[in-house]
Amino acid sequence: MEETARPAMTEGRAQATVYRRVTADVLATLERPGLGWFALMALVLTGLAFGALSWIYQIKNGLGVAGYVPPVFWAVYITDFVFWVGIAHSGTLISAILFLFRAQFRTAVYRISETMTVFAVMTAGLFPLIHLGRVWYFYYLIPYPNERLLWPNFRSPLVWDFFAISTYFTISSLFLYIGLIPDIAAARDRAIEGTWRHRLYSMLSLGWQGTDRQWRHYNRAYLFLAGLATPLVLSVHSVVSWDFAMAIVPGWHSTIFAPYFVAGAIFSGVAMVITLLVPLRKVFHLEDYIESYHLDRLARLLLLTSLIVFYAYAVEGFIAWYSGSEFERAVFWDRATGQYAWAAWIMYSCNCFIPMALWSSRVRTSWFWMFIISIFVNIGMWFERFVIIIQSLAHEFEPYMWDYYRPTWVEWGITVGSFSWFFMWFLIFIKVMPSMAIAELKELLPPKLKRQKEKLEGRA
Amino acid sequence: MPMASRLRRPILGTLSVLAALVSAACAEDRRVDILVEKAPEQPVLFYHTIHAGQDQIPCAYCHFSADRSEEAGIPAVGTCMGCHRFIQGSTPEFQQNIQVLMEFAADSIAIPWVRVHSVPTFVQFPHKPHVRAGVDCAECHGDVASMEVVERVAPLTMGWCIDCHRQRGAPDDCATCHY
Amino acid sequence: MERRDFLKLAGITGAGTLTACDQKVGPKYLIPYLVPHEDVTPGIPTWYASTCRECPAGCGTHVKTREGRVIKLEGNPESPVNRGKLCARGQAAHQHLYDPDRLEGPKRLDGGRYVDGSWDDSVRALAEGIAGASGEVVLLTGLQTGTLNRFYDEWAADRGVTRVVYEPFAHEPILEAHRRVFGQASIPAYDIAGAEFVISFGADFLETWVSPVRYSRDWAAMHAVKEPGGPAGVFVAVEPRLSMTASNADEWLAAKPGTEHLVALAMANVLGAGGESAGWSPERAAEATGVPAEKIVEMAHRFGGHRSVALPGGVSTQHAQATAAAMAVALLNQAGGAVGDTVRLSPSTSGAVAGSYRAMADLTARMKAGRISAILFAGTNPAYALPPGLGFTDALKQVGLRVSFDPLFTETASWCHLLLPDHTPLESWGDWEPEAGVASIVQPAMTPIRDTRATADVLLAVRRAAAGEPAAAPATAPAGASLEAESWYDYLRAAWSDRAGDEQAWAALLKAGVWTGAVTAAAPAVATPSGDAAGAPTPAESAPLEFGPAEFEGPEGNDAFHLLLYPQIAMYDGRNANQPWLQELPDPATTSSWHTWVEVNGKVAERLELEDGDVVRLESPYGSVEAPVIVYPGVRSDTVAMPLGRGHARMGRYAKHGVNPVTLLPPVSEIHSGALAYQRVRVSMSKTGAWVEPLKAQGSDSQHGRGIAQAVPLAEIIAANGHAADDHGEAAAHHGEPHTRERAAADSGNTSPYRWGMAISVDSCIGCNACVAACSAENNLPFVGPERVAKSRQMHWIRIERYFEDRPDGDLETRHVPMLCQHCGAAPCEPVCPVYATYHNMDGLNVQVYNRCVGTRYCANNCPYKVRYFNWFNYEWPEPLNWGLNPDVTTREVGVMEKCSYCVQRINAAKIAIKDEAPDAVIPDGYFQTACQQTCPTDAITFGNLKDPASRVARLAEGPLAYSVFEHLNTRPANFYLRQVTGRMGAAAEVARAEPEPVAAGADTAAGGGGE
Amino acid sequence: MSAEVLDTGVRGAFLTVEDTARAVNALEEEGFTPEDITVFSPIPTPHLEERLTRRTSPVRWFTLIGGLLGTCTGLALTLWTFHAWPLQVGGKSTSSLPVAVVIMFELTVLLGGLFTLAAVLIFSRLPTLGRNPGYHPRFSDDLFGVYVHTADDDARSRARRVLDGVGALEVEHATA
Repeated sequence: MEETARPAMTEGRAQATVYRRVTADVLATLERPGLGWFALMALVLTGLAFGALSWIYQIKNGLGVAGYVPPVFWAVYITDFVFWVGIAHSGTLISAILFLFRAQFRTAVYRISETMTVFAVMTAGLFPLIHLGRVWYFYYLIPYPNERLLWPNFRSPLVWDFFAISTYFTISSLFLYIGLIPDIAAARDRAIEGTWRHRLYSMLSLGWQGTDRQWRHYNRAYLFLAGLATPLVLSVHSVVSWDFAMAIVPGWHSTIFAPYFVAGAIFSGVAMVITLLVPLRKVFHLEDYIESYHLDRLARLLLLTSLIVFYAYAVEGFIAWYSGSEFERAVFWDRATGQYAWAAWIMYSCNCFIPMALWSSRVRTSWFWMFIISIFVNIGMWFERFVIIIQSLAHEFEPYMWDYYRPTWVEWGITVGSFSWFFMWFLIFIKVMPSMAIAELKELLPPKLKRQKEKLEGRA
Repeated sequence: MPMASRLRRPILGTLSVLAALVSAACAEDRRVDILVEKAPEQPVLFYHTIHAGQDQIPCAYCHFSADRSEEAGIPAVGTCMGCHRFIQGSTPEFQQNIQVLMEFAADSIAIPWVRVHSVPTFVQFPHKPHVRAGVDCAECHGDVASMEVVERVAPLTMGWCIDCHRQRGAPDDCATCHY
Repeated sequence: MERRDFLKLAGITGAGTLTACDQKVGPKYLIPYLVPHEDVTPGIPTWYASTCRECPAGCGTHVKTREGRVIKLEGNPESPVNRGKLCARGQAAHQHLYDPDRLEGPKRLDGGRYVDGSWDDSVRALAEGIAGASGEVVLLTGLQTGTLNRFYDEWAADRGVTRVVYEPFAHEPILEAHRRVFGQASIPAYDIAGAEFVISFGADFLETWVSPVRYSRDWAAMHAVKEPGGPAGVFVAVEPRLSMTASNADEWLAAKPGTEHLVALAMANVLGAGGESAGWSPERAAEATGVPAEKIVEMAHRFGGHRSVALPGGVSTQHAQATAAAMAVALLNQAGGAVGDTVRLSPSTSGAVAGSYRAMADLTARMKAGRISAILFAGTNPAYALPPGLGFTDALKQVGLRVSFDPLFTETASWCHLLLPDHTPLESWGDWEPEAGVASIVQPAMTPIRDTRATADVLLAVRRAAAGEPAAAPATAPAGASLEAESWYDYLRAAWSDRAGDEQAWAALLKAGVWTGAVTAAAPAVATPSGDAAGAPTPAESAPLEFGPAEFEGPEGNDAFHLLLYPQIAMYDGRNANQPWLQELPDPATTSSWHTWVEVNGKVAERLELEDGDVVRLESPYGSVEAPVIVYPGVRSDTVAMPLGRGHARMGRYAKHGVNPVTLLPPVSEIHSGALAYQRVRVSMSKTGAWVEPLKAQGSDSQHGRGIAQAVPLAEIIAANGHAADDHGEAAAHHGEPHTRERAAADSGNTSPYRWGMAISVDSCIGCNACVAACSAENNLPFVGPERVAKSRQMHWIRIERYFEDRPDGDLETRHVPMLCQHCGAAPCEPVCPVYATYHNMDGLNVQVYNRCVGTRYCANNCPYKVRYFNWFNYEWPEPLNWGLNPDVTTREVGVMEKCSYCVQRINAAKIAIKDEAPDAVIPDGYFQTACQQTCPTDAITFGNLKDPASRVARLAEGPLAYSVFEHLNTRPANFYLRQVTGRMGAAAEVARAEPEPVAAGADTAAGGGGE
Repeated sequence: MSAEVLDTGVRGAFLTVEDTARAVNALEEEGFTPEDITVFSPIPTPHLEERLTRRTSPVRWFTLIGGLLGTCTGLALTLWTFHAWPLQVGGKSTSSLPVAVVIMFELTVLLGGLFTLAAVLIFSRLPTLGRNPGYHPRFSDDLFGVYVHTADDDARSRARRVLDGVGALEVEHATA
């Protein structure tokens, strides 16, 4: 017994060392924020204040302070909404779908993407309210027994949206939270008793101790939530796409929209993950955890979805031509050559042409170029929604009503505010919660740590 | 258990905000009750108990247009004076009230009666079809004849209207009242 | 934590709701009448018959009041002028009454500031001013007919005051021409309805010319395809710009500015008129006018071959050749045999007593010379209307006492010492004689809302004060209309004693609103087509009249353009400029509103690199203006056009928009008639570099072949009807909508006897926008102002889409499509609403429930017709404009969608009313009308029950002309459109050959030869 | 559970899962039942957990029931509201089934997820207010723990011996 125990002890000590390092490295991100963080926070809060004031101004005066020009009855707010819902998608894709597929590279990046998901849904969820003409009656959309004996209209894609978004928010928050519990417990155990952090972690960890019983139910629940979240991810953006596809507006009324939007959502979501990951890795010195191997995998996902989106654009154009519908044709011709051609070509360039650079493995593993490309994709995907929504509406059935829409400062203010809102939560999160999954990183050590462990064992 | 109390606070907070929200929604349903006093003080102490109760004056004598118009009609001061030129009141209190009426009439000032029954401006409520359908005044206005001070007894909410409409086979089409 | 934030937000907005709905529960107090009013039952409208005074046409009106406030005007069906119809200006007339910028009461200038005065003091001041005047005293009025006209004359004579009349569009050249040709200075009665061929030389008779509502109705009768599928009248317009009137023409001949009449002369020549026309062969005229000679010949033959009428007026009688132009047209009418038939010379119409620009020039000269010591302005605004070069306002400074009776603080009023505001017409007593033998009563529909006084009463009081009598009236009023009358009402009443003597007759008259009698004046003089016949010629009048192209002065060359100024349908001469509904009314031609624009031809715009909204500077030798461009294909490339009536310096908050292009004009009159020549200068046009958001409602001028405004050649209809002669009904059904009735049944509830629907004739719609104004008044449509119109946020539930079709022959074909909610059976807007704020009811209406709407605007996105309008703001109704709101229609708050309701308040009122007859009575066809249908001068809109096979709308919907817009979307609209009928020119010729009409024998053969 | 809160026993700390598993084996050989043994781990250790409980976690039934409940709620809610006040929109049937599918799906996922959460909390005894005496903060960091809860002194010393025997880094008595 003594003999067999010895190598195990050596191996064990190496493992414990690496485990301690994982805990320490991840929890190091929670250290007192530096000047940069405060500067960013100040910036973000300023943006948020601007957004909030813009919204208050809008509520006070009416939606007319935005740039709406009939027939463009939906504009930047819905663009922002779809953009943020799209961003929200890759998080659950990475955390749930890749979990089910046991894709190992997910471990290091899934917490960040999941966080992004939740905050992006929180941001997206604001826009249906912001864009309402009478936001103070938003509760008319909620099915609750009321004195008027009235119910919402379940035929409306907006009610589907209401259900889809609130379900998605609930489930993805649950998923994030459940994943966080063991890590919060780890943070709790490292926190100094009596501090607010300790109190917070004690509360949020729910008294987690990592017992066999807890882990057993936990693992099951995690699996089922992943199982539930997977069709949900695909459905949510399908439902969002039906906001458009169920309408008869040429340029919206298209069967391809659901898969096309899902692909687009993952495309934009992955891009946003990269956008967030690159600076985070740098700032928190997480090079040992997030390697170019991770980047390469994300880049491949990006390339794949870019190709799907590219294909969808092509098919849309083809069907418009092939259908023979003069209205469809007119919209797509106008899209490429009309008054919104500038936006359409930004979209084509950023979503179809620039990502073609990802065929090169050197680009795929370059942190700098991936960051740049991800920014372009973010811009491109925002413009995709802008073009789909605004250009299609501006060039609808009635030539009498054709018009040109320009956003106003209120819309820009609220858009800036939405980014600020998102980043505010993100900045708070990375300083309060472990932004990588501690337990899972220990379970599946990233390559560098595995090498370190092996080295330690060898020396012993 | 410190942790229990720590947990209880946010939960209670959330619940109370939720309750506030629900009550706000319900309040919206009952905005008449909130915004219009139920039994306001009137410029002249007018007793329906005496006019409609004791004297049995039919409602339509004063509310003259209920059977042919949207509005039930509020009697002109001249209508009051038709009788009160001769009726001075049997008690000092009545005499005093009638004196107030006389002053309005003498100064040619219309009496600013305070509204008791009010529907929102986005509701088109015509009296005529209701009267024609045989809806008794008291069904909506209560037994005014026995009210010292007129008071709103019906909730005047949409569900209340709809219930009656459905019972009587009256239309429940939105455009019946909302346009 | 995020949820809590969400809730916090909800809390804030919840609180917002409570404060916001404060105004939504209605008034807090119930104020009864002091004494029961005999006319008024609360909740039931009271109607008064009166007369519209928004232009000189004198249409009879029915004024609807509720609880003592005017809320709507409708045409008086008894009036022979308008037969129940009104134009947009008539529909907006109560915004004149409720103008928030009206003077509150009498004011006088004191040390450079206006101070409130009392009426007694004001009358005394006026009386003293007149009595103490050393020089001439002038009473300057606008065009006036009837009793008030007589009163002014009598009063002026009595007081030794000179009366001068000034009306900007007084048709002086037409009067002068008819004086010369026929010896009678009058505007003849043109029988457009009875004609088969109408040719207009510049007369915008569907817009502002003489009596547009009547002519629109007549035009529709003339132009309609006669049942069963027979001939249709033909209308040709000759003018340099495609006005709304010309846009309804079967052919528009864009003659060079100032040459339209040469076409008429050449036509007369072809018809063998001789005389002045002798020198004008079609070829010579073609060279001068740009209209091809063969066209002229064709038109001449057509004119001679049919019962025809030629109309002079508008832009063609406002240039240096104005009188010649009117004469040329008169000669054409004479040559074509129209005089005495379709052109009836009547002794006087309202235009006949108008003054002229020349009188104003004389007056100005007298003022400058200091000969005038007091001037009184009543119903005219020369300081705005006259070219500044005349120096009228400078001359005014020489006048010691200046008095304005205008209810508004107009430009002219701003020069006055005393402001003695009159009532607006809806508060006034009076009458109006639209034409000989017709008199229409003006009666007050509500008590004056301001401290105003009838001008006639003021003048009577002045007379009494001057006579040393007390300002109060004498105890016994003498009989008969005399200046001894106690009041203007008594004077009026006495003046009517011969026609409505006793009280009963008077009451009947007030109820009918209009009196018709025999034309008492002398019959017209014998027509002598060779010119000066009667009347004492003055030196100017006897001046030789030469026919030729009108002269224009000003720059020449490539960048110089003829300036064409025209009275715009909503603004007319500018008197309506402070009525926001009219300001916001889209111009029928350009769909612009709220500003003064410059219409530029597309080719010119391309050459000068101009686009909509580019601000250009127009310079004439007399002044310059800056205004934004609207590219308009309906203006010649050697011409730019601008509307008149906007750009007021005073008058009120809404009137200030735009510029007044009169500043570009020379202060000269057309020599023969004394009229101001509005078409007199060429201007240079240069870009300023500035750009403003174009205030143009229409996005694309072309319908891109989308079948919104469909057309069918007349020949096809005639052919189809030929076949249908044996079995008319079946064939008609075959050509039309086959399933109309099944559709109607499917699109409404089984238990409902109704499926409301409309038949809208693209062929009849002239684009006048009267329906838009009527809808605004009926349904409380807010006006949004220019900044919001620039963002296409106007709230008109019905709009006129004006599409240009490219015809193979290069002509511009215009189609007008009234577009409003289609009340679809399968409405795309309904299922997308998350809260059922819009749905389909039992009667087939697409209902919009404002108070349920949360404002997702999804419905508007999904509406292919784009007829849903969103309240981007809480729109303002500055006091007292809100007094005119219809209490039967909810005013919508910010954030809700609204749209045409098919006047559901009228449907519901009818449902309630019909039950008085029998508990299960069904509303019969024509029991009520929608507001747009009611006012449409050409009856282009028919509303009714599609489930009733006998209803007019059902028959039209099943007829051969019916179609639905965007039928392939399967929205199953309740609106059926009736196709535009094209090709009248060719078809009419064929019909003429087939069944010759009783016309001059010589012309008959010519028509056959001239046919296409 | 109060037993857990107030209990007392012996805790051993281990470096690896393998050591921990050996300790569990040895303890069972010594006669301790899985109910007496609690394993603490910084990472999920599926085979150890199964070894200690054999039964599959009942969480799945909650997920299923929640999901089905959601499906039914979705169907009932849509159809009932269509029926409660039938309003015709877009010329469609007043009780259209296809739209119910979306709501049914969303509610399936929503209630399924919420029931899963409830299940994991209930079965894991979370949130728990007390601390297991066998817990040590390093069990969330780098070490594994085995805790034998027994109030019996003899059993405690036997457990202590067994834990020492399989190479525990440290063995100590732990009390709440």
